[in-house]
Amino acid sequence: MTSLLDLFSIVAIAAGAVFYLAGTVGLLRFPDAYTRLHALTKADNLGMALVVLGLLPLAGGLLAALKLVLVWLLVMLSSAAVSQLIARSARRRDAAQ
Amino acid sequence: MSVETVFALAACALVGIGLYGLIAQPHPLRKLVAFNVMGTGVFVLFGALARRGAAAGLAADPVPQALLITAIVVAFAATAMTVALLLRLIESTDSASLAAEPPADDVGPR
Amino acid sequence: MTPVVSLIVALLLLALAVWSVVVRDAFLAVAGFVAYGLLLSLVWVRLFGLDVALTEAAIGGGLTGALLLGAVARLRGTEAAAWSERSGFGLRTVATLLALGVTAVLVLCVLALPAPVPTLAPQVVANLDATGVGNPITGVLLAFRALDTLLEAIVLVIALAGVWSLSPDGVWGGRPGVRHHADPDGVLAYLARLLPPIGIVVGIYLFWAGADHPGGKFQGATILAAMWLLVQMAGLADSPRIDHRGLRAGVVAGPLVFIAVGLLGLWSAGAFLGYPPQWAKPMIVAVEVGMMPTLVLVLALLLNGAPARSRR
Amino acid sequence: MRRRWCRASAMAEFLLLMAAFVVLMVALGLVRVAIGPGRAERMMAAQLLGTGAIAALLLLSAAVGEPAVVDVALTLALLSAFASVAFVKFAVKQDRKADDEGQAQ
Repeated sequence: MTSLLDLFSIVAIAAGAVFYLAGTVGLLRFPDAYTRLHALTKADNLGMALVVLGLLPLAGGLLAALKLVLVWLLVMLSSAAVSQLIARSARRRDAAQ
Repeated sequence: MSVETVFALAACALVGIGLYGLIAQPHPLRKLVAFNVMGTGVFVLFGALARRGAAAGLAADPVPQALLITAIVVAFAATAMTVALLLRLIESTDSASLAAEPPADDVGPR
Repeated sequence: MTPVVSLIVALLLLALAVWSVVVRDAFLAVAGFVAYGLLLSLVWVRLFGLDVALTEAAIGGGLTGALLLGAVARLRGTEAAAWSERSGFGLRTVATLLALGVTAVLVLCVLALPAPVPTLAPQVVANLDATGVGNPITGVLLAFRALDTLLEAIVLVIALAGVWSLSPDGVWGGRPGVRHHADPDGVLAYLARLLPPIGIVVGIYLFWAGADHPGGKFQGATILAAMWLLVQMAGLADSPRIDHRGLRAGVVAGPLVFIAVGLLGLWSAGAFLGYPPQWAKPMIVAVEVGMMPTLVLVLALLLNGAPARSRR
Repeated sequence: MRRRWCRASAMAEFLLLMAAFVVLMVALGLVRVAIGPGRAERMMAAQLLGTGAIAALLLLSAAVGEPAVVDVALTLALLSAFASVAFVKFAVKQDRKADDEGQAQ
């Protein structure tokens, strides 16, 4: 049972790390601000979500697990809002040109 | 090489980098950033020394760590004070120059 | 394995430091410095300074960044002029040599550190029980080196008075900074309504946890101050008038409570800031609770800056 | 802060490796700050660094078995949101100022 949970953690965290890789590659390689933002939000939301999901079985107890989920929700909330602000500033810039 | 040695050596380099910026950068705000880099270099060095002092079941010596917390807060207060001074300087002289006399080729905004 | 993480973090830290010192554009330099502050909290975790990591994450990553970004935005016009008077090749060479020399001396010192490491950890552990708190850092800050913490609080209040005193005569007692305007139904206002309640809970949690776990009043107060500033930046509230009596009372309350507790110690335990054994914990809690509003107000008001708009 | 048992296992090694990987990845993303071209890209890289640092802290917390590191991540999540808002706010202001100057010339 423990080894199965460990395997789950390893798979989820590795998948999360892959999303961070994808986010960075997208940020560096995609052609314009909007597609780059698309890549970034994948790292922010999915990468973070998978890392947190993988860490849940390793957390000491229910309270520690809840705190992990709270961190993830906070990151989701702020990254969603900040991404909108970034996209707007990019659009304003494009409209000005 | 242990973790604290890695960071202690990095901290030495941070102090050097900050010192260079403090001397070579002309703009006061850039000097302020450089000074903050230098300050954090000192903090990291201090923190690495605190880690070396791990004893009695503690992972690090708590006395320097407590002083570091004080130092970070005071450094913030000093930075805020400097920024306020800087903004006032620009408000009253329209230039951020620290030179005793304005440069001959005046390419300022006004 | 373990040093690999530290090595990567250390190299990144150096790269960001060089970036924020040498890059031409001031905005980019400050952006680099904000990233540098984020990384520093990783450094503190690796050095087992969790309380320091919390402080650095809150102040280095958040407040200092916002302060410098605000300054850059207002100093934009002066950058070109300053760049034109940048130091010549000779001075830069001297600066490089001096920096290399200082670094070399420091490296030699680090490599020649004494082998039996001097440490105060055993004394702290031996005397921690007498204070009634479980977190050794809190014990040092509020019992063993309480005088330092008291002086720090006074320094903060003096710094705030210094910032305020830089206001022009005409606007003395007015509100600092610009009034931020934002779309009241926009994303920023939405975030500024949703985040502060969570932030206030987390801030008070860190403050409360500080007695026995990493955390404490500085970290909690910084989060509360940041939440207040977020509401201001979203245009939902204005910065306060600095001639408000309640505000000024709050600013000086912390040091006054601290001094009062110190005098109480002089009377009951025979030394300024001494705690009688069975009263140590309540007195420490009184100081912490009294300091909290002062720290929140001072940190937020320092970031607000000097008054710029007159009383109306 | 008593000395805790390090999870001296393959799992701890794996978690440390992943933390290093995530930090390295978001640091590479910082190259975007250098090449720009616009402020939007720079803000994105800063945002990515913030979430990367938070993820690395969570991984470190599990690796060294120190639950209090999660509090650092929590603080960073709140304050990096605050810093990002300041970033966006002042960057937009700067863009506007730059536009005004461009029109004046």
